[in-house]
Amino acid sequence: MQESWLLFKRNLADFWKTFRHNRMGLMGAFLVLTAILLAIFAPLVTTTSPNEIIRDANGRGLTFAPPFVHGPLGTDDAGHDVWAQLAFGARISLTVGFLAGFIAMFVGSLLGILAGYFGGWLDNLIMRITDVLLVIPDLPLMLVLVAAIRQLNLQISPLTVLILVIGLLYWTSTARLVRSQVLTIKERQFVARARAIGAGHIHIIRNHILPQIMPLIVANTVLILSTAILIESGLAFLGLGDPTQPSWGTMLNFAFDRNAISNNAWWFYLPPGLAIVWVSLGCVLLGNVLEEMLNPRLTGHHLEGEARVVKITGEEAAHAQHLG
Amino acid sequence: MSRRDLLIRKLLLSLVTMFVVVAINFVLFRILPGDPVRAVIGRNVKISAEVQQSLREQFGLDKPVFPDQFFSTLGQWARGNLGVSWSLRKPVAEILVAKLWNTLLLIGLGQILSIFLGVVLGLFAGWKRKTALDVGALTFSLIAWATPTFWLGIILLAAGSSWLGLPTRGIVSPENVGKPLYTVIPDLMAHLFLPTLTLSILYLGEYMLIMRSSILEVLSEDYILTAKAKGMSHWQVLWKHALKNAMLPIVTIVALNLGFTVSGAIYIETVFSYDGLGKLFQTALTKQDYPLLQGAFLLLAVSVILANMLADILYTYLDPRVKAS
Amino acid sequence: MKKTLWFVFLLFALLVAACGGGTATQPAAGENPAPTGENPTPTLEVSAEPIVLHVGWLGFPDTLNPAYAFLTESYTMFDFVYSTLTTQNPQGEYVGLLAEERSVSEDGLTWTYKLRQGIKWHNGEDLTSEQVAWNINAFIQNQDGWVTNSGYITGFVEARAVDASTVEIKLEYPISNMDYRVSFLYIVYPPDFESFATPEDLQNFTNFSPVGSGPFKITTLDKDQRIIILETNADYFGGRAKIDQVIYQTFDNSDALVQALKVGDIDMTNEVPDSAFAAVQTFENVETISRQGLSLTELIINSAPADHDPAPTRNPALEDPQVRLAIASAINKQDLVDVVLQGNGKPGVNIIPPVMGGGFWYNSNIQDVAFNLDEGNRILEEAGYVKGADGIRAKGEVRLELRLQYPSDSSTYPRVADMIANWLSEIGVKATPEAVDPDSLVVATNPNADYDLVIWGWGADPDPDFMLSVMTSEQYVEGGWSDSGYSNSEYDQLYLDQQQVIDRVERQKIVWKMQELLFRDKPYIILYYGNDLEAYRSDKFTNFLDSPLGIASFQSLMQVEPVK
Amino acid sequence: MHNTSVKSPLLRVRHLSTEFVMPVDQRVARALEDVSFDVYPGQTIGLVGESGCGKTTTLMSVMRLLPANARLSGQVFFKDTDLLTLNEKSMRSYRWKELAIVFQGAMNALNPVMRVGEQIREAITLHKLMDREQAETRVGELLEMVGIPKERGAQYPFQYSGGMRQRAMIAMALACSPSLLFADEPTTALDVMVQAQVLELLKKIQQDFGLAIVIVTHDLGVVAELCDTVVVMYGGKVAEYGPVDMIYNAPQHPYTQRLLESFPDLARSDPSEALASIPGTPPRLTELPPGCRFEPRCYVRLEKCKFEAPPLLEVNDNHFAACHLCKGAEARF
Repeated sequence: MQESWLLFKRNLADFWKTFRHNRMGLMGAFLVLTAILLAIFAPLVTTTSPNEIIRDANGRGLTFAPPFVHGPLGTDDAGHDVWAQLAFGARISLTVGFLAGFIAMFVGSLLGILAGYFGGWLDNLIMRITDVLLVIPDLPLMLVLVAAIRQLNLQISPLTVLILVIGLLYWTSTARLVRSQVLTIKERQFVARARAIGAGHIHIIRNHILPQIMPLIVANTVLILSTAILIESGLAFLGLGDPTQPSWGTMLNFAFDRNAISNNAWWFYLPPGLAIVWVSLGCVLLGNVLEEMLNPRLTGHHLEGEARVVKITGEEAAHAQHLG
Repeated sequence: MSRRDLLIRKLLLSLVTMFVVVAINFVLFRILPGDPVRAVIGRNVKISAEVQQSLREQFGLDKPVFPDQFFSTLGQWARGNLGVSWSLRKPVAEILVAKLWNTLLLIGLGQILSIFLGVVLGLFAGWKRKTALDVGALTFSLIAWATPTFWLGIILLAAGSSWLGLPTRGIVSPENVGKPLYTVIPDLMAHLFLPTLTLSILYLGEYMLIMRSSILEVLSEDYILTAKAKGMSHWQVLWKHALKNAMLPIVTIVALNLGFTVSGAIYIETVFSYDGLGKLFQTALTKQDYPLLQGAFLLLAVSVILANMLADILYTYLDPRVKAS
Repeated sequence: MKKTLWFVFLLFALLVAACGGGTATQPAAGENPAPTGENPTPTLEVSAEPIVLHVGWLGFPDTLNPAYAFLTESYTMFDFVYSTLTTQNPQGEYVGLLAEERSVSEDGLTWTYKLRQGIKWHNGEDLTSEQVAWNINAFIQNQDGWVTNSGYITGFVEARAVDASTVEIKLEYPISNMDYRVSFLYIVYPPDFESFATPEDLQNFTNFSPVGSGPFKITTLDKDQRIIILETNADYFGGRAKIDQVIYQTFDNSDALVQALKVGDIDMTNEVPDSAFAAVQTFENVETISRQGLSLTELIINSAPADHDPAPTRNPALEDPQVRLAIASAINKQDLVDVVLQGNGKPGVNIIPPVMGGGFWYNSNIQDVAFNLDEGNRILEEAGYVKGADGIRAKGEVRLELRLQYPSDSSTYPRVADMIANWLSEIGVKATPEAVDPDSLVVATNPNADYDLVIWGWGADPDPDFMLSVMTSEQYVEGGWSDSGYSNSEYDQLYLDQQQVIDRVERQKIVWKMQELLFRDKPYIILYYGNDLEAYRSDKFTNFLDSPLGIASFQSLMQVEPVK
Repeated sequence: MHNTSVKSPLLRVRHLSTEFVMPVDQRVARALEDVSFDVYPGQTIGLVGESGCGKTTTLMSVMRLLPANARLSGQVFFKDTDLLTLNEKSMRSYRWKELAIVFQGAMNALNPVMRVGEQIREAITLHKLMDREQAETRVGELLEMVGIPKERGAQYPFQYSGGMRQRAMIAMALACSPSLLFADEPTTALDVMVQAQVLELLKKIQQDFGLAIVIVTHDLGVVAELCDTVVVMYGGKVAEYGPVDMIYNAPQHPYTQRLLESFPDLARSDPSEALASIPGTPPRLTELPPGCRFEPRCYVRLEKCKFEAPPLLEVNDNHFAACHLCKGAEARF
């Protein structure tokens, strides 16, 4: 097999060498990693549970307390510790985003490979489906879908519904990308050779095509992650989240429903929004850099300033002149 | 492929897409739960079984969903009859038309501004790659892209109303309601400023990124080197050779982006209490007003399909490679 | 290309220019003279600018047809536009409005109303006793059409115009709260309502330019932009208001409403969100009022009879009184008041709010279940519910897993649900909060009985009758008021009794007894009574009427005047 | 062959070095080092070598069309002006008017959304050589000259065949009557028949206009057919430089010898009889060996080849080679 996979591994090492020097990529990785770490170590970095009501000296709920009254990020409208909510919210936001992103990646890659590799009516069918999905405005469709599934009483948790709906709607770009890539790879010699010696479809796809498109899929998935996280926050903001498992979007939903703005409670409505920007920006940076590295066409262009002429010393110049 | 063939192909594709949208639209709304008759009546009503039955008949809900309801609905849609809104008790088409203009105004202004600025900024950012301008513009775009629409909207709402004293709801001040919009332009603009700004910032990032990568791609083409070798200045190359080539994909992408735009409108209209299709959609959803929701969904989807078709047609006129032969 | 660019430039320039201009034109309120029509007193003609009161709210009337209006916003408008025979005064007593005097016969079966002289409709015509009688008779004879009035005219036989200024209403049996009932019967302009052949035709009439006899008339109602402009009725029989116009505008976003109040875009609102009240109190030139009102929020426990059709789908554990008691003991009502209402309310006990009738109807003998999680755990333990490995209690097959639903249009209930779910988890009960759109929730509670726990609220009438009726088994039919499915024949009988006992103290005893039954059986756990939260710009207007009627009542707007 | 000793050279490239700073890791790729050669009026010079040896970079360096991450040093005298000392604006007036270029792969060298005639006219009016009307006539003449009916000037590049596009490019290159024409792999990606046409055309132009042509190619057959002088490049340096017959008949540098061996016999009709390729790969420009750049692949290497780069020495009259094995007279450059 495994020649192509080995190549893939070696490319990975090469990749890291180049990536190390890319400031935007490193920044993106930093943003994403810190968020993941926050989610993993949420219980360690917080002192209260996100659902605990912080109380004042008289035992009354301490609502909308600014950071200097209750640290580090104050309390929300229900007297919950905002920092704890933020840290535990990372778990929900990232889980939804990542799972949805992976579903999208999986479906998109699968359909893309099927369409590109087998072509024919299958290709046509899959591409027409993406055409249709591409023009249907996504948010209205999702709102209706989430509401419908929710109310069918299927005993699915609200978060699962969100994950499924986002994941099953955002695979089109991956599918198109993978398909076009598969189309070019399919024509290359080693595939033809493999086919000539009687290799099966699955073998060819697994050992020859997959290693080639893997980097592309990874880059695309990272980009989709940011979309998924944004969409989740939007749907949660419109009230379709799970209030018992607050994500950053749910926090914002509470913040706006419960008048954080009027209370000037910036510590309540800014952090979740910034956290969303943090992660999705991280994913976008990372994804763009990965894509750019895979697509080196974009590394320079013809109008990019002038080549620098390095003056050589006068003596050398005279020498040259003399010889000429 | 000649232009005629291409157009016919696109038209067919659009028709197929439209049919699928219509079918999805129908099925999706039929599986939505809740008793529509109840929804018309509301919570606090005693109503006899006979009246309920007559309402069911009035809405055609007593017939089987397929094929009766499906085809009768389809036929009505084709004739522009989108039914009567259950909650507003007015023809859906009429409601939609009233809101459509508001949304078009909002989206149109936002789009024009952001396309113009996005194209210009993206052009310069791509051209002056890796300069402070590019890094700045790129950072702005990426952050804008990563920012939740509703969050930006609310922050601008808070800031704009407290610091600039801008109005926080609606399209015009109550005093100007009912007057033709062109007679109250200053008031209108004051109301449109914040929502438009929010939309523009978000699309601006999008278009800038698209234009930047488009111009980057074009500028690394050989014909740019040819133009430069001819002795043209960068400006001349940019203006005479790069711009048109880079603008071509923008046409298509702007149309495809309309779906994204519509999503933005739903958030923005909700935040700014702006009476457009977006807010109508959300209201219809919570009220389970099927005909209204269906109509709104249909209108949104069909506009995006039509816009795409229009872009395709426009494209065939702009790109000589399609035009001739 | 060039042309397009120019076009874009132009638009941009326009926008930039307009934004500058927009801020400058902020005090837009006075720019446009009011529609002059029948502009009233000479003093006001001198001042060129009409006095306009801007009101902000979060809703919009569904219709202005009293036959078929359900939203409180519609009733707010009815109070401005229409008049009733009686009304409540700020002290909570019933007084005549259209009626100058009212009297009841010895047997309690005939009520006689003597109308004031010279009452005119907004169109200048006289309001006659025949028209009043026509109204009452229409309500009685066409109950399918005048749906919303039907509860108030139970036991009415007919109305009759005795002479030009006297109307008589005949009853089937003596009615204990006649004044209250009549105060909800808006007298409409008959020519607008005579022509409808069927109940549906009547109900489809939106009546968006109503002709009434009230202190204000509607000049503009824009359903798209959701703005209502009312003009003072100079010929109102109760005198002329001191302002010229009232403009109602709807905000979808409560922060936008608060912001508008802060910057002076609106002059008053009676819908300050509870979570913003503390902030509004700090605003400059804004006066706030927090007053105990008639609203209550409850946790509904599915109590539909087991033989109900369709069969109730609920966790069977809810039929166990001990489980109900445990749930009640696990809810910290004071925390709900402190956190959710930011202190603007009181923990709830009874279905009758404490302020109703000045506290007369509220059973103050009932001692509420104390918040005590240990007690809750103990009760469940004793009742045989054992904690499993996942922390959820179960008795045999029955696990204490409950749906906790609430209407999706509320911004408060998600928080309430969130907190209750947390407390319940402490006693081994897993409650899953879920927002459900209100219309679906109506059907789920009644008649489907397809729910476990629901958080919802009521705005009570000034008389106990309505709130008590909600718990009668008669109301648990499709379209009825009952959402708990509570069914108790003793309670039902008491309800009928209290309707007919004229003696107030006798009636009080029955009402108190009914509250005891409800407290014992717990179809509802009353969570809290939220205050009415109001605010107005004290730099612009003064002399609002601070009473249980609210500063937005017509009585209040009649006396409001601009700050000099 | 032209008598090179009488006229003074049109272009004198001296010690031209070009480096690229890699954008990702800031490593330096030394694409050209110490390249020197002369071009006389009316002469045709061939730049040959494997891909990546610096042929195209040489042309781009002379025309100063390299991207911003390039660093140039040395001198490039056009007539008596050192092009490397000019600012960008003055450099522009030399481009096309004096130095024109035909790029490789004419497929993309023409703007796809601009009419061909318009693209040619643009070159003329840009340098204000004549007014618009005259320029249009001139475009017609140019097109006819390269064998394209002038009406087709109103068409777009995609309506042209590959050969036509290349001819249109040549017409465009001649638009301002330059004295020096660079042709970067002018026949690559064209089929054999068309290749012959284009070569024929170049030959004809050379004869008719007497302009100097520098052809970049890896096709030694093309060189033999068109050129009088050959510059063989390897790893960014000149390996051998001299009159075409000298190079072909008495190659001095081991690389040139291998190159000639690897090239299929011109008489051999079937190109599929593969090139006997030189073992090994050209050096990476970021990791150049300290000594002779061909050393790792050389079959006759000496010990010092590893450490000492051989200078370019004149082994015969006007025949230079950079190899420690060659006993040269002197370093002329």
